[in-house]
Amino acid sequence: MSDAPQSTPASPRPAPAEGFPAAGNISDADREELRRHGILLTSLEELYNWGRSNSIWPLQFGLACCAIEMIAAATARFDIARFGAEIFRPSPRQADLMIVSGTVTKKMAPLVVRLWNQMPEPKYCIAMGACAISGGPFKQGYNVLKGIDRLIPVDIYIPGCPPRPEALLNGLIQLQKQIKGEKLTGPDAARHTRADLPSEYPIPAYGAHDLEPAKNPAVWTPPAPPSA
Amino acid sequence: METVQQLRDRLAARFPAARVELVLNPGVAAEHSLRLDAALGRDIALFLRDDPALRLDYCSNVTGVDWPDKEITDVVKTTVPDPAGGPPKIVEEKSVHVQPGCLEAVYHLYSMSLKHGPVVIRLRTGNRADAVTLPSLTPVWRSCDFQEREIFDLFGIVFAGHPDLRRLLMWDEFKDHPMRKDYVEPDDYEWEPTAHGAVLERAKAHQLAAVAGVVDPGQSSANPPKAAPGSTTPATTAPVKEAKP
Amino acid sequence: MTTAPDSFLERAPLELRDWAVQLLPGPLQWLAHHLITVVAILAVFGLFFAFTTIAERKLLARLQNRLGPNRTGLPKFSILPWHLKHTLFGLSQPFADAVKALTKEDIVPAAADHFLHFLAPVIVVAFSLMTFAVLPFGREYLPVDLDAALLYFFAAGAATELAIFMAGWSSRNKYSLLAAMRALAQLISYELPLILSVVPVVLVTGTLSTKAIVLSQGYWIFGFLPHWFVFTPWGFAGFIIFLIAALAESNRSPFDLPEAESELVAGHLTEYSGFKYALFFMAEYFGLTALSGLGVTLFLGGWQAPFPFLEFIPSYLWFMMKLIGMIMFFIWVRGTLLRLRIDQLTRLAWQFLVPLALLNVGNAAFWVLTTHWAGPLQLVRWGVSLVIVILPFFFLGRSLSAGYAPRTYRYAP
Amino acid sequence: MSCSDFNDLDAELTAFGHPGGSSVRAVHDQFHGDLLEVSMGPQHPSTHGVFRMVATLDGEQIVKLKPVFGYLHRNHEKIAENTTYLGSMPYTDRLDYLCSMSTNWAYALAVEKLSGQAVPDRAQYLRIIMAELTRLVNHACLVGFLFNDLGTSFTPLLYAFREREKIIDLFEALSGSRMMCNYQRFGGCRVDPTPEWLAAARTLVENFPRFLDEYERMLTGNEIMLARTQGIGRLDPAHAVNAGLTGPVLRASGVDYDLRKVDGYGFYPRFDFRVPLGAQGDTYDRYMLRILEMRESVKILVQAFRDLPGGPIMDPKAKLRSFRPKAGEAYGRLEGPKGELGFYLISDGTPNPYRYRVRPPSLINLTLLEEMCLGHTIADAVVILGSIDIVLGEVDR
Repeated sequence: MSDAPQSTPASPRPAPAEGFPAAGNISDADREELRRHGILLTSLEELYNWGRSNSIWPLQFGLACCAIEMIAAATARFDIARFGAEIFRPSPRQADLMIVSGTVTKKMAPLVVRLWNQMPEPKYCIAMGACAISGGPFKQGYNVLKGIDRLIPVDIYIPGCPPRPEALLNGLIQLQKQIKGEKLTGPDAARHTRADLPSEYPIPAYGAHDLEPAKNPAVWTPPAPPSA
Repeated sequence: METVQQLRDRLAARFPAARVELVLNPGVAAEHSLRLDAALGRDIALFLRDDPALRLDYCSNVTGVDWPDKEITDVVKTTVPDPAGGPPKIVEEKSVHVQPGCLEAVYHLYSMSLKHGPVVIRLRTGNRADAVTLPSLTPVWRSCDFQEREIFDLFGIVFAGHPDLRRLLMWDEFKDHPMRKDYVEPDDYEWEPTAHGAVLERAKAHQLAAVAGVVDPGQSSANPPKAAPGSTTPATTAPVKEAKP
Repeated sequence: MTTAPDSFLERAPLELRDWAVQLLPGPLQWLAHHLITVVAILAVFGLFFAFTTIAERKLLARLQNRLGPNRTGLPKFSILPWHLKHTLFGLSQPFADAVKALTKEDIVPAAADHFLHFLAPVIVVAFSLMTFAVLPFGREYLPVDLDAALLYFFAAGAATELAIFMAGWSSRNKYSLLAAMRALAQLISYELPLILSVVPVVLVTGTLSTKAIVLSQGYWIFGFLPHWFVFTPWGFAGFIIFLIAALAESNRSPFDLPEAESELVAGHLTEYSGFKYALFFMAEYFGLTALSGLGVTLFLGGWQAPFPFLEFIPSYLWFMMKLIGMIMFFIWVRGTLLRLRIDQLTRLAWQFLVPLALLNVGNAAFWVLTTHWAGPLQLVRWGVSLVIVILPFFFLGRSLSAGYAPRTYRYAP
Repeated sequence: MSCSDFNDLDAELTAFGHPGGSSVRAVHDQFHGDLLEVSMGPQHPSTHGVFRMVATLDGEQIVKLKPVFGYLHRNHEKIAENTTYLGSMPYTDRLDYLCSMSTNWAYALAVEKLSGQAVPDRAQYLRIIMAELTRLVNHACLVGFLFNDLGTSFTPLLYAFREREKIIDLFEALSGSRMMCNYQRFGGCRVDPTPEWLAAARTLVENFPRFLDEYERMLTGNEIMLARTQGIGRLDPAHAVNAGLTGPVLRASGVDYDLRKVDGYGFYPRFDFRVPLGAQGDTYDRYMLRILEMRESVKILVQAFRDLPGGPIMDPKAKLRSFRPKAGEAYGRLEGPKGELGFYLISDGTPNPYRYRVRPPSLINLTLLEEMCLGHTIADAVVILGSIDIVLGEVDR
């Protein structure tokens, strides 16, 4: 899981500028040091991120095999509830996280995008399993979307076929870390705070032979070949 | 239970107008089948279901098979006597003829009341292009309902008399019949970190294009570029954004 | 009636309020007095709501062999130096949820009736909070001492169901609409047994004032047995009917039909997001707390201690403990029972609860008429009263579950 | 009941549609109001995946219900026709992702029938052990999901998943994967279990009846459960047979048709077990049949552990590489947890099957969904769907 192609926030945190750093940019060690001297630091941003990262309610939305492992992650042995994320909301209006758990077929893809559009900001997406990442073993299928990230932005990728529930928990923890590191202002502000970025994505239509469009160029462009 | 051969004879006697062929299965399983005349297919199926000795009340499996046009090379050997009086020459004449393709629907029948089976029956279309109509056996066995719809969807056999013949698996606007052998699937293998050899092969054309600089490889999925998509909001469920935190 | 031990703990909150009030100039004092009361109720029950949610999640988890939320610590800027190592058993989870819900985007469907869609969560919270006004939380802790307190309570409580109907109707969502219809059917069916179950208490005490009802439960039989109404035949039956009807009124499992997750997605809440959803969530718990509080007041002796020697514990703590016990019961029910269907739900109300509650009113009347019986007659009184309750319960229950029984199965030869 | 009881009904079944029967009721008349069409799914908490039902409601009552499929159509058959016989084995895992061992076996059975491959004794026993363990997993989880549809807050499901985790652990220890076991081969099995594994499995099986007792004590006698399931979604045997329903759904209607007895595939004729039959064909019967079948499965497992012979687990003549069966065709089927799971294969002598077809029990068991739901409320529809037991990977393939 750790070597998953996790997309980290857009860029690493900028180094503290000259002078005293802003509250959000202080490391834990610095904070401990300051506390020892009687200085308590706080920021609204941290409270905001703390609340959001500890209260991630996923959309109750299973696609295929991985959905069973997603359920298993909610059961006694793994218990996703420990992270405050056991409230699987059936309505997208109340969900914060969409776990795309399984193969996205072309027939299903417009509906997945529609559900994503129906979710309120800030919202996050986990692509769980090989199929959601790239089509996985079913890549050669004529009705299989080759990765949900062609249509909506994905924050965390969890490889595996299907990933173990522990992997999903790790993905959730990674997502919590990502949320905790998000900025509200500045050039590397979080996606949902930027008015210039879309929160709704075009829903592909059922075409005569394929989806139209088959991919969303605003979200996904094919990277260069690995060893071109 | 009687053998397929006996059954064929009985059917031939019962339905003199129908052509019932015995299709031998050369494999180990030796599940021989009967190819029924499409025109009388439903009558024969009813007979099979209601005949007290057979009682094939359960149609388990219905599937389509695509047999595309096949080029067959006939080799005709003729012995030409040597005019010089030598040994006669053997001349091979090769001629290629196209065996016209067809679509087939295969039904596996069992009897739940007498607990025997299977009896395999097949129906064959005239060709693969326009004469693709077969009688639906759904009125005889309700279990054919979804399976015949699936065959219609994936193979393009039109079942006359089916009560609700729509596509089952693909969407309604879809034009092709993907399970046919000559189906060309859409080319959407742009970037493939995969071990599938065939997939890598198909992705190569796109990768060459990428190297040529058609796309900018510097963008990742988590950071969508600023270009906002056009007016593509859904018409009916478009939410009104009231506040953005 | 017992003499109230005027202990310091008992009086402390009042003294604090009075001290704060007398700091202000005279004309403002009555206003400050009431404002402080309101703010105190909001703060106490707001916190109570927060911890009820975490209690529910943890208790449900324990019922299912799980641990429940336990990782959410405090945010980094916490002043407690050991915040990094300790997670406080996840007790800060509701606050994280609150931060999240407050900052979540609010979506109103384009086709919705915007005004009603906005009004519904406001109404549901407002009315469920209003019901707190007449609950005696302790000996001296009754926000408003109304003569018709019970009438006021049910009038305010019924409005919350109306808000659910508004939410379902205004969302322009088919699931919400179905939920709204269910909510109305449920409201009409269960308001009646709920009120009828309370009538015996009114009959016996002769008052609608919650304060007086609590006081009338405040003496001990033989010096140690509490005289709570739940320990009388009519009281016990009334309490059970009240519990069932309260479950239905607060849309809790097994009567959570408007929000039937497996059928109607999220029911009337389907189109609500962000803070409005949180308001509904809050109102559900407020309604549950208020109904539990009423149950405690009417049947469980209110703020009275169960035994004389336990009276040193302040009355408001007793009230809270009983309240928590009731809420635990509701959570337990949610973790174990399955949901009724709408026709079974209404049938249970009309064919079982309403007749039983009506008979129970007669039972209470008998009890009042025979107050003067003593000695062996007292035993007769108890016997007759028990028969009036148990026989109809038995026969009505039989007719309700007629035709349903476990079956035996045969095997293939 | 023997099957003769409904044979005389056959004549009625000639016309398509709803031949008169107790399960179909006319529900709509002019006294009722406007109809409401609700599309349930593909994202709905109780459609068990991406299934979709378009229901037309009169109030809460269902007057029409059309299932819509294909949201998980992953082209299993097309992919299998483009790969080798063995290459399809991992894909069969993902057909019915709750019961990969059974699906593996069904495919291996069909290929063995196609190629005439023999299977050694030990492998036959191991296959039965795996298939019955899978049945336990499937039925226990199904009951949990069914109760979820009935409105419990996940509690029975989590108890079922507790047992599932134990069995899944065994599968993982044996095959290396929790869910996608890829265990069966043509002519045997892939891995031989160690004695420790067998001992652990035996302990689990011996303790399983205790779990079942606990489960039944929680669920079976519950009055709300009885009221919600008895008389709901009745299915009479004649309809069920004609619609090709199989598995517990069929047997709940009283039809004695269990492929383990009828076909006697594998070594099942050597085992002593009974086939429970329902009488009413309602949701309660379908639920109880699962419980009773689990008890019979435990009996089979105990016998299998007792009689497990030694020896090889693969036929020495079995070929895994360059496996080319003779031209021909075969239809192999077995009694999966959900019903008759069949594979129809046509070989043309090449390494790839010419035609590869899965006979999915989940899809065909849905044939009568509308008839079962008509006249009931929307709350019953989700329960009926839950009692049929579908897995979308198999419905849409």
